Amino acid sequence: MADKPRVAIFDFTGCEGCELNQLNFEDQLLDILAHVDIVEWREAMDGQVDEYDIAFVEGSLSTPDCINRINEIRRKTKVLVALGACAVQGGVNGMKNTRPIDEVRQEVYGDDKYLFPTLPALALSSVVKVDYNVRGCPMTQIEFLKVFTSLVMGKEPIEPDHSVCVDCKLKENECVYEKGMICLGPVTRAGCDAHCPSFGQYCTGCRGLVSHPNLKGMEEILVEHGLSVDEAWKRLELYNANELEGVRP
Amino acid sequence: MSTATGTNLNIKVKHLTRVEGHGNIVVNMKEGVLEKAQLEIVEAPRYFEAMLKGRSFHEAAIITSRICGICSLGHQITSLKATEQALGLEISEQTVQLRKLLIHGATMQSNLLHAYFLAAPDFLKVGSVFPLVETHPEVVVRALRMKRLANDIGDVVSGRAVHPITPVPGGFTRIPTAGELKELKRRLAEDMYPDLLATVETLKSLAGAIPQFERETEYISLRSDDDYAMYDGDICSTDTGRVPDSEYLKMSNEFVVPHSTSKHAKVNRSSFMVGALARWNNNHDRLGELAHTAADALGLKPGCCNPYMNTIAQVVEAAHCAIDSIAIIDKLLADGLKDEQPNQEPTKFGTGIGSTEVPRGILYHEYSYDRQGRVTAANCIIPTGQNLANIDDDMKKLVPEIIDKSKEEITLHLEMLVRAYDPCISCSVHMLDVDFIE
Amino acid sequence: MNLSELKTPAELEDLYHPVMAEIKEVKRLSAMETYYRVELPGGEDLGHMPGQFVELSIFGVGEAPFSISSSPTLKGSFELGVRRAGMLTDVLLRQQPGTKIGIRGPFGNGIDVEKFKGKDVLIIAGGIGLVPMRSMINYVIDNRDQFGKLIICYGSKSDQDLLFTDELAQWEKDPAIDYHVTVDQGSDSWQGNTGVITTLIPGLDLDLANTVCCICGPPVMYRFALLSLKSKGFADENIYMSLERRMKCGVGKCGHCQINHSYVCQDGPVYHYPDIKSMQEAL
Amino acid sequence: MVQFYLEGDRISEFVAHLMKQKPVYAPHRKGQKSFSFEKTENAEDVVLDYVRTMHSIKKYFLPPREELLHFDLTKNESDPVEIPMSEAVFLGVHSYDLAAVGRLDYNFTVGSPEKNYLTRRQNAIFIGVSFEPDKFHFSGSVGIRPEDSTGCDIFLTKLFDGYVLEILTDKGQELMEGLNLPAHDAGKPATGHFHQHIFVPQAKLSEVMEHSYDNPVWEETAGKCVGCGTCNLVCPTCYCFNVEENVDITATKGSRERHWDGCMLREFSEVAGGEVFRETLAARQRHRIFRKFKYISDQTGQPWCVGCGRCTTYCTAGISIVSIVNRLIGDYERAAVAPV
Ligand SMILES: Cc1cc2nc3c(=O)[nH]c(=O)nc-3n(C[C@H](O)[C@H](O)[C@H](O)COP(=O)(O)OP(=O)(O)OC[C@H]3O[C@@H](n4cnc5c(N)ncnc54)[C@H](O)[C@@H]3O)c2cc1C
Ligand code: SF4
Ligand code: SF4
Ligand code: SF4
Repeated sequence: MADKPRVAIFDFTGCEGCELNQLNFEDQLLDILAHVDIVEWREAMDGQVDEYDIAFVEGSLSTPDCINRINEIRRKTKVLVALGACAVQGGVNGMKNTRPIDEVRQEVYGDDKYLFPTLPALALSSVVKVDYNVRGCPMTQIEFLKVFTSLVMGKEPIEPDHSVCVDCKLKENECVYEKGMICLGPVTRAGCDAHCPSFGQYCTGCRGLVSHPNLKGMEEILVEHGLSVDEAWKRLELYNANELEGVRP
Repeated sequence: MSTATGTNLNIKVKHLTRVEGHGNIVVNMKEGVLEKAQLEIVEAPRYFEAMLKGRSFHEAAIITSRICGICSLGHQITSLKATEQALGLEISEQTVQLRKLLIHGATMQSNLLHAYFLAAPDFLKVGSVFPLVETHPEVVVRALRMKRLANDIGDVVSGRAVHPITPVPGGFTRIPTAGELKELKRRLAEDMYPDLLATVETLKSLAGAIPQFERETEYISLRSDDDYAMYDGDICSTDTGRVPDSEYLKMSNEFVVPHSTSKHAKVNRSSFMVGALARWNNNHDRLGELAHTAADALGLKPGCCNPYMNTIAQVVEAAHCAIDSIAIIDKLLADGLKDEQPNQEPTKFGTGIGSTEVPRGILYHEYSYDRQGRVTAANCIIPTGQNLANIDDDMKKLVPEIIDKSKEEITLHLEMLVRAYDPCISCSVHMLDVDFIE
Repeated sequence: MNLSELKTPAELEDLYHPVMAEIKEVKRLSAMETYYRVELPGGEDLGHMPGQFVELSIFGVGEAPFSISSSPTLKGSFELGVRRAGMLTDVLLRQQPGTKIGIRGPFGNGIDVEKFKGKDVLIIAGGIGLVPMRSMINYVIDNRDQFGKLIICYGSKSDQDLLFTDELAQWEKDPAIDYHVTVDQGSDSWQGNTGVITTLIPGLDLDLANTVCCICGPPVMYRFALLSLKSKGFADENIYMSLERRMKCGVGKCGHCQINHSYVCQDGPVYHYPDIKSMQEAL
Repeated sequence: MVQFYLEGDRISEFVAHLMKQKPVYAPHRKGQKSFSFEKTENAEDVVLDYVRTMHSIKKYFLPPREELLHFDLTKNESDPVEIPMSEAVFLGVHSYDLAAVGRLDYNFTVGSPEKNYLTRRQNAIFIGVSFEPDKFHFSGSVGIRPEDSTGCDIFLTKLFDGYVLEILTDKGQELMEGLNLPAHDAGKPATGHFHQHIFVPQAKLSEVMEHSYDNPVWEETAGKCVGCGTCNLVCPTCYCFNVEENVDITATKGSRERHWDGCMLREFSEVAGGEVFRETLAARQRHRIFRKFKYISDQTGQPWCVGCGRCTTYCTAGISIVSIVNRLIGDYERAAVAPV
């Protein structure tokens, strides 16, 4: 990578929490800025450019215009990093994909639904090649910093493929199952340092599934802990509707 | 090109920068007649209300928090209030105080982010905050320090400032420790206080850059008897006074317009305004000394109807939030922190409404639940949506008043106007008032 | 275990702290593989046996095991052959002579050359498997009088992927070496054998009772090479093989390289075939 | 040997007495239903009457995360990390956890002795405490009784009110200097019994395992197991680790860090090129159990499971190591008596 990589930041359909999280690196922001040239970032600055080394892209693709824009970004960038659950897996937006799109539009906009074209919410990788992922909802800050330093050093970031339980156990958190709650940590990809269980809340699966999840086993665990089968899969689908498409019995 | 005698004007700002979400400004004047002056919302709709359908009450706030990263805390708290009312979940005084503290943190962070990072570049005529790192390093470092502290309130009390973790129906999954709260208090007193004074000084020197423009407007915000209403209160209009929040639909009439994926709203006039300026106009009598000192220094007066002053009202509010946060922490510590578990045993399954002041104005959530505790109907009315009609009305009055200026200057004035509202466009595209009970 | 019998911990060496060695020479071997000659501080000898490996690290990037490709008879420096496989090897590829890298080792159980002495030596190397086997080949060449015939079977994906081509040419010319090479898919100019490495084995002229074989290559190769050797009547106890697993320590602690009860970094990487043939996870 | 009586309401005094001399690590309450070993700040916070902690005291000798070296990327140099000598008292240790420390001592001294572990481990002082087995403990089956004081410097046996305190070593004696406790003349009470048992001794287990490589239990367990790795991470005798590099945001400084890893994780047995040598959960489950009862045990004669019951307690899928082992024993014995 050239000395000061040119970085651009884009957003698609999402809540922009990931971008906000980048502005929330108060302690590191100045160091980050010292290592890169930020050349395009609509949420924080004016202006557009024609090419860049690294594009960080937030949000899922959900309109025809999105598809054109992401193709254009891919053409202009050397490295494309998906930021956050919406970009990596489709995120919560994917939940609407589990129901017929017309029904959903009808519910929200009634007879005016034809004013606003919409597609199923897609992960970036289902349209273009994504080089690296920063997972999480919002994107995990520690992971962003890891990916960022790797790119600055010119090495491949490692994407963890073990469960959140591992990190949770490394911190010796009380398992939320002990408190009578449920948790998706056992099949969710680590990298957040078990953030939610560390604060007593269950893991909602925002970082996506590990690469070879035993979903039947996970369903059994959830049912064992009081959920109905339908509810168990709904919980799993919160962030992973796209990954689970066709898997759910 | 518009000149002093200009009669034709065409402005299209595509994907307005330094606002949250995607919007275009479109102005058309033909032979002196203003044909169009509007903010088009082109953010892709996300259909949250439909996503909520059939979901467990445990998940409602997790999902609605994702409507918007900037306002995630506001959505979460509002959602929890609606769920708790619908399910008859009592919450403790400690929970209320912790939520108020969180709202202060989120309001400070959002208001300061807007003032320093999104609005200030306009006052200094630069394209973003990044050049300021070179030219005004101490201001940037101060802004980062203030934002960090505001965010730390969220990190400590709710686990994370963006998409908070610990607030759940009935309480919190983790209570902060006394030591953590004491440290926050120390930093609020030792760092935030002087930084706020310095912020007022900095803004005072830039006040000349704030356009003079006035338009008489209906202002709507929450109002309560005992404090500067943020967490709770009646809905209060400068035109018609107070009504309980059960009448929120009347106070936020929504309708679909073709130029916006977000719905618009009106009550007594063609439009109304919510947000910091509305809160100031309704509740300035509830503010303490520091906030009033800041308001005086920055020329913010009760009954102000210059929308550009919204940014100033935000800074005044930040001062209030900092001081009140200290008071809340003192109260929590004096009462002794209790390791309470959230109360999640529903006593009924019905409909509930939550209304909260979030940085951009009043936010309403309403849910109905079935006997399994699953959402059967949901409605969220978002402040930016409530402001959109007002922005269009402002533009219609503003453009003829400044038509003598160059096109660039007109454009800048319009962009600054929209930014002054601190619009949150991702939020605004998720409204609905449709029941989907099967 | 009684701890008090041990040296006091202060006297123990820090197992995880590398010495800084200098890359002296870098050569491109093929599209994917690169050769490095590395010198320890003061030109000290590594003191390894054929088949052993070192843990190589670049600070901030990582550490991984690499077989030592040079024979112990090479003095003053040692050689490596590295295939680009991921993060560390990718960064290694960009290093120039003069760069310092971290080295720990030598580690592992190398080839027990005593068992090969006085016998014919059959080397079967697939792809990158030539890198460790080259250490043995050169050891035999440099100690000609101690060994019988040297038979080399080398297979590669294509002729472009052949490693150490200069040396291959010498081995081919050397009347004392029975050298065979094959490629899975040859280019137009390739005139040698094509086909997988196992096609070379049936034609070998072997003194079965007096030949010892050492195999190294990609995991799939082992099963087929063994079958061919068997059908040729080769006895299990004359077969040795080098295995590969991920390793995080190289000193028998991290558990990654464990195959059933055996640690590859301790008992291997070179195994006597009868010891592992019943271990299902080995091959 | 002299026994003393540590009265219930003098426990805090006893803890405070220890704290005056050395740092004390002891069980504390954690969360709603859990316990964990923590550095004691207030003598009153120590809970001697606990069921089990999630992590054993292993975490002090082999920390969950540990820096192996620091490096400076601008100079391409590294420094070894200072490892503090452990002059500490581990109070309230159950017999199985101390037995587990013995197992780790073996792993970290066999072959190349490891400075990091041994430095931390060397000067530890142990005060054991008896325990009441719950539904998951089964250490009795692997020869470790609740009242076992092996390896302890002082041992506490639970009475109705308070503890019988026995001083077992000179180090223990030194620690007690200055605290006067009354002698205890009566005998020690019997400890409770286990609710779970493995039905054959280790010597026979090795033989059982020998014949269980292809038992269907692995596949059956794999159906429920979600491969989360919890069982490895809570086990007091698991010692596998992974190593990763951390680099600061300015890419100038960093450290090489190791953290606990586990053979139940798919990544664990992956090699360059992406091949995984224990691809199926069944193979990984077998490897885990064999590591506890066969692989190392064949060399040392001891099971590498100390019967703490943690893996079963914390497994969200409810997989029980005792059930698996007894199933293997049952299948083996049935096969042995069945006519050929
Ligand atoms: C005894 C021995 C001798 C060897 N000799 C040689 C030799 O002579 N020449 C040679 O080229 N190679 C040799 N190897 C193989 C070499 O060690 C690997 O190719 C090396 O580890 C690659 O390192 P890397 O960092 O470049 O690749 P890695 O980044 O390790 O990538 C390899 C694969 O592992 C995955 N991966 C990486 N890190 C992790 C992680 N922490 N968790 C999970 N998955 C991960 C990657 O996704 C990738 O698929 C030998 C191996 C052994 C055991
Ligand atoms: S809380 Fe969740 S992530 Fe943590 S160990 Fe339990 S199941 Fe795993
Ligand atoms: S804890 Fe249970 S589910 Fe997790 S890997 Fe171990 S056996 Fe499988
Ligand atoms: S295998 Fe299970 S029961 Fe045995 S020592 Fe490990 S965690 Fe305890």
